[in-house]
Amino acid sequence: MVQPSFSHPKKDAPATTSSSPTAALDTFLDNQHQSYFEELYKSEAVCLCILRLLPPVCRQIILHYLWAHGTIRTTDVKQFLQKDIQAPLAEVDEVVRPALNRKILHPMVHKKNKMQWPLNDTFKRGLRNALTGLGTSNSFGVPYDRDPNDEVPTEEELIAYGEDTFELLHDSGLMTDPADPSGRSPNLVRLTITSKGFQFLLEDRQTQLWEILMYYLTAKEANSERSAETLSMFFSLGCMQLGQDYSASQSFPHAQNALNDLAQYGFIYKPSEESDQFFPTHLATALCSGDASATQSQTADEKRFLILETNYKIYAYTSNELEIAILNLFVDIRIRYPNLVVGKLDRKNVKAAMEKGISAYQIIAYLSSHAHPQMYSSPPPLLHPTIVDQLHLWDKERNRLKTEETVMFEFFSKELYDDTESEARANAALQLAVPGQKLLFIEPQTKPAITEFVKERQNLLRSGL
Amino acid sequence: MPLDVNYAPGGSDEEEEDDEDILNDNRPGPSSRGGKGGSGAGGAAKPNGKGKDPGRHAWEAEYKASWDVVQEDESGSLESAVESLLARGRRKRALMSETPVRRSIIRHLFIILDLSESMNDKDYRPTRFEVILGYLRTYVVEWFDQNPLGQIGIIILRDRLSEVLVPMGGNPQEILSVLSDKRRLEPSGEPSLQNGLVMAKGGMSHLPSTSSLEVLIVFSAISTADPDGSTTIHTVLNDLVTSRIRTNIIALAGEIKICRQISERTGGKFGVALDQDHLKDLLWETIPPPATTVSSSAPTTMNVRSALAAGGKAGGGKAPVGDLMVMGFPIRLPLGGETLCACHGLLKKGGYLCPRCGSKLCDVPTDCEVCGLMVVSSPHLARSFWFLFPVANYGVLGVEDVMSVASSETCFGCDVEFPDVSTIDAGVAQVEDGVSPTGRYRCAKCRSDFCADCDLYIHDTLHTCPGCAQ
Amino acid sequence: MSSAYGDTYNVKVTSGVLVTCDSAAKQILLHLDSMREGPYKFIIRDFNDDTHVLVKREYVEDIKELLQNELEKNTYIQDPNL
Amino acid sequence: MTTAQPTAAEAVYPTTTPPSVLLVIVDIHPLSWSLLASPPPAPPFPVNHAIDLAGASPMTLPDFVTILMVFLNAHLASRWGNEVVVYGATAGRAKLLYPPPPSAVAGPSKPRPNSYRPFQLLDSRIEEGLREMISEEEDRLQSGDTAKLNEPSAMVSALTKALCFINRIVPPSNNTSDITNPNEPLAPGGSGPDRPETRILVINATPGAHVSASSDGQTNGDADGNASAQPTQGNQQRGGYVGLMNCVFAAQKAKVPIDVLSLPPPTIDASPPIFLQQAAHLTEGVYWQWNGRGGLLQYLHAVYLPPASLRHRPFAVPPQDAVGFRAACFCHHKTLDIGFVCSVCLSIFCEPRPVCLMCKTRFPIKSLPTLKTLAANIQSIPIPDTVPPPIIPKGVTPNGPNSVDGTRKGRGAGKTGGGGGGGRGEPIEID
Repeated sequence: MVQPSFSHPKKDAPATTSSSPTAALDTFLDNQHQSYFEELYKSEAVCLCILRLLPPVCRQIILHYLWAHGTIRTTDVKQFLQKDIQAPLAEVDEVVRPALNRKILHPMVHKKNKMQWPLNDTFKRGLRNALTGLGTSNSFGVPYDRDPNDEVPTEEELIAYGEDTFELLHDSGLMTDPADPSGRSPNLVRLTITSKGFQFLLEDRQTQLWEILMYYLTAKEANSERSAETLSMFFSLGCMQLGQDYSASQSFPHAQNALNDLAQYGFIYKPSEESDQFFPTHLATALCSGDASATQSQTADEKRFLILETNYKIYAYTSNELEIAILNLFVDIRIRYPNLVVGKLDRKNVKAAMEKGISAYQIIAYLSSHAHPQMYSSPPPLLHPTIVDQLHLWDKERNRLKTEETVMFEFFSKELYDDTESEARANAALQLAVPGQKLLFIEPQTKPAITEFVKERQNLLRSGL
Repeated sequence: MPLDVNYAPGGSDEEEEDDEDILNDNRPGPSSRGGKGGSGAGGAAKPNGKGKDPGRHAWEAEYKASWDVVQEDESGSLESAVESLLARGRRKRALMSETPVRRSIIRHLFIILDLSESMNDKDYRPTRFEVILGYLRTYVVEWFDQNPLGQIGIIILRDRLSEVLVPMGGNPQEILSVLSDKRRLEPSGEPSLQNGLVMAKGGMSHLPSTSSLEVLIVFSAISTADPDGSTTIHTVLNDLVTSRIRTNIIALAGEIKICRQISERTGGKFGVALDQDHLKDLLWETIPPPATTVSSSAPTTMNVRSALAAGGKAGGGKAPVGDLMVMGFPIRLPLGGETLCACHGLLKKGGYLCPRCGSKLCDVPTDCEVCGLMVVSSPHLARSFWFLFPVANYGVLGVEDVMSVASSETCFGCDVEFPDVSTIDAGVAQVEDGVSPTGRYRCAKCRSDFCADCDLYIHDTLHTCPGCAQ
Repeated sequence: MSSAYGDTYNVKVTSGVLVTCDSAAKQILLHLDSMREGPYKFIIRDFNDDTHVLVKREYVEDIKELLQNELEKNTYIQDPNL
Repeated sequence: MTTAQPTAAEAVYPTTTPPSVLLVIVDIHPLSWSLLASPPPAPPFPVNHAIDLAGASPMTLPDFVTILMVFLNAHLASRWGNEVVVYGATAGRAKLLYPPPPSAVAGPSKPRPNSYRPFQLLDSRIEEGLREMISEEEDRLQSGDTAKLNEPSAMVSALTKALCFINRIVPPSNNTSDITNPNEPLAPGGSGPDRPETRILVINATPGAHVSASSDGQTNGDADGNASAQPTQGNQQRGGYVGLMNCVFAAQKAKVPIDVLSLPPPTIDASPPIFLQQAAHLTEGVYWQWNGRGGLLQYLHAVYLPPASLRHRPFAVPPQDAVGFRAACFCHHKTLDIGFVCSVCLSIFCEPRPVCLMCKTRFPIKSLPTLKTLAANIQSIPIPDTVPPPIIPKGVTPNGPNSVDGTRKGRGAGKTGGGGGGGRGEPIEID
């Protein structure tokens, strides 16, 4: 049996996190009910950002029907998508599904023998106002009327400020040094990252931002109805301009403390704690941009510093503490120069990292996303297959055994065995059947039902004798 | 007038008037400044150290070391080197004549492909055969793009025989399909140049000599195995000259005297490809219709293709005579209903309506099946208008020109901001080699300024000056 | 093999933990089990299916531990200061 | 083109589209807009009651610009990286309106809390730019320099500027990359997927004229000596038919679709601008003529909003019209079906002439009479109707065989027809 090569994982390999950077937001919004959206859609900025986050086909349909007075009829959508009239409703429904999830369209309704989706009025009004600028909710940020001679931070300064505070958050929040609980003097070598932290670090910058925001939203505002207010504040920040200052009190009358919290995360910069003036940083303004590079302050090639050789040696041209700490997890770092770290991928360290819950896929994803341009010059695949396979083998090595609770039934009569086996298979109670020795292994929770069945069969067979 | 040109590069008499300059980019073969009797004034005084293609092998360059070809300016950037390469392109165009050279558009070309053993040589990655095939495929597409009314046929030479692979035809798809199945094109044996030429001449005999007949030979062997007997290669050459078939030869191996003689006597070009880029340049040089001047040695002949429009036989006469042909511009039917087409009798959607008899044709350009009118879609003709109305080259503005007359500070084409004139230090300010330090190029007619990119784009692709066109 | 009840329709029921593993690991388990005696044996029932074995519930963690150590023993460790 | 039927239940639609740059060329020729402002009454349209109800709605430039602004805002709103470039084309002149030239007089105004900043910048700048252009028109009128005024709007100049702009922001990927080493490794971070896709939308308001080709082409048949001095109608020519064709080929090379919205409804302009129609057809753009009955915003969103990557698959595109591949003759700028072509330089003439205007070739004398007789009996055939007429529901009597949306009146202009070109005749009765 040819051992499938690990480098191209089988279909059921755990899909890496869904590719869209706003995964956290989508999961949060998917289970919100109608009234929450009504509240959200009062602000035009939210309508604009939600429209942008829709897939292109669905977005085009919404824009297409935005200015039409009538409701969206399924026959029209079929014609627009060049589907023939008899195409099953499911196909069309599936295309419009994202809009239904966001309550932009009300569920399908049957009127005058036509199936149609009425458009949500608040969303319709919000989007129309956003496009024409006739809204009244000041959702695009009220500019702060400062006297002209105040010095204004330039965009670079804002970006730098946003980066430093976000970086700080990285180091403090996610990494703990067991020997130094106070975190004052983290010893580099012992700095370990929690497994959740490693997963978090792997994602691109935008996904991280949304995860932090969603974590903040669910933690702080779980119960109060102001969570809609805070969420629309996030979207308004997304629509603001870098380098333009806004007045906090007028833009977000109800979400003041949430705004101050964001200051610590580096989303906005306030000259002084209680001043009403604030500047959104590049982290905020590129929130719903959809392309990761906008929020990436490190240029792409700064992130590409890893060279992996076929003899498991790793050369990392970096001096970034965080990256070295990550490497420290699964690489046996041997030599450290001012801008270069040399180490080896060896079984002990990789197994240790795997104990912490870091999977082979994550390590491979990390190595390939940080590969040095030099690695691209060799013919693909990027990482050498032997190393990728070895990583998978080490991962497989850890769970050689699969253990499950069971109840063993040992039979002596073929006939009874067969009946019980078919019965157990019928209601999916059967874990394993060994016909040779007439053994059946049954899920423990179905034991009473099966024993009951066996007893009844026994009486039957015995009476029939 | 056979030119006895000895092989020594740079020694050919034709370039005496240039100052003796070893560095002259003297690849054997057509000098970059246009073909025979060609256009353009004598070479302007060539500043030595002219930028050479960086792609050339070191041993190619003459004894002058190549490291001083690409200099870094004081700021360490290669910017100026790239700029000088651009300027070379611009100067090359400046030397091309501005007057619309009359080119004959209806061209018939036979490609004679040498499929001898030598085609399997490995000096071009992976083999010469693969490289040539690849280039020919794009060549055919590009050729039809520039000569929509032309026709191409393919002859192959192998095992001392020549065989017509594709008869002369106007459909590029047919030619491409033949060029792509390698099984039929296995190189083997020796080539026979004479047989190939005889077959090409035969293939073109039915065409009245009023159209521009051409042959392109891709030759890779260094010998030719010709049949003995009364007709020798020289008699075939004389026939070619009388029937005015212009022969371009591109040799992959080395210069063969007979090849150079054939090409020069029939008014074609002969070139030996030194590396793949040079091979591609030579091929692409034969794409534009051959430039013909009124008094050129091989007068162009006019073609009357459609029987109906057959005017009088092309009189000799000093001035080349063209002919006025009746052409119809069809109407392209909407894709709504399906109707019978006149050329195949099939039920088809769309199609073209002949403007005179209203019968439906499948594709254009063809002769209408019913009334014989030559039906051509106007964009086909329009494709070759650009060299009827060439855009004049733009004048280069020096610092003082910009200072004196009020000029706009954004480019008229792409509205990009020009560099501020005051910041340009005097050192670079002089206009040399066609590069304007102020980055401004002015059109003589509409006096609007353009940046370097727009200047190149307008002259290479757009062929229309935004200022002059309203 | 007749059952205690005397007729062939009797059924013997035992509960435990079904361990699924590749054949090599199973052999290691059998070897480990044979080295222990009496109450410390953890295999309840072995049947001639070479990827499953039934073991006592309380020994499951120990089995995993034992297997890992056994694997560690015969793994080539490159000498560290290479 | 067969409509691609997505077979699999979940048709695989693109999940992301590259950022798209929309270049808009607005025709603000004062004469054309005065025609549009007072359109003739719309003919009855019995087939579709809803359309019949909507009478002809006058469309002035300010109304149209507001509609255009909302449409451009929708384009900007649909994706983060989308951009808009606006050119104004008036008689004899074309100018870039947005993005503003660096020396724009009014700096960007204070951000308004209720409008998305990019929208506000775009809209205010378009308004400003149009006012500037209109005021320049006015003082050109006062100063009496009306030489260029009755020329058609400088569509070709605007197109060339747009193509130069595209050439700057999206340098052509050298698709003539060496074919022999196709597998050069894609550089990391090669911006393949997010290379912006561009398209040009031409909004034409000039009725009837085959745009910018049939102006008062003064014919100067002076075959002066060797064409050193460019014949005057040469530059005219370069601006007209030849210029437009050169732009079309450049757009084809850069894979930029040219969409055309022809505003003058059939009631004003029976014959569509043929060369814009050809341009749209050759560059796989969309050509569509407004039926003059309002609903422009909805039409713009429906027809022109989807970017090129979403057209044909999955979104429907208005059916292709019957495109007349006519040419304009070099001597009178008349569009003609059958012409006489010089075999040397392929220049087109409407009647046989002894010497070619462009390349001075003398044609054989004997062939002239035969060509002249031939030219005499050329009848240009009418263009058939575009879409087979909709099945007329029972009970509604169509008035006349050719009452399809907006009647197409006018006999096909015969060969002697003056300017204004071949109109649309009755559809061919293919029974």
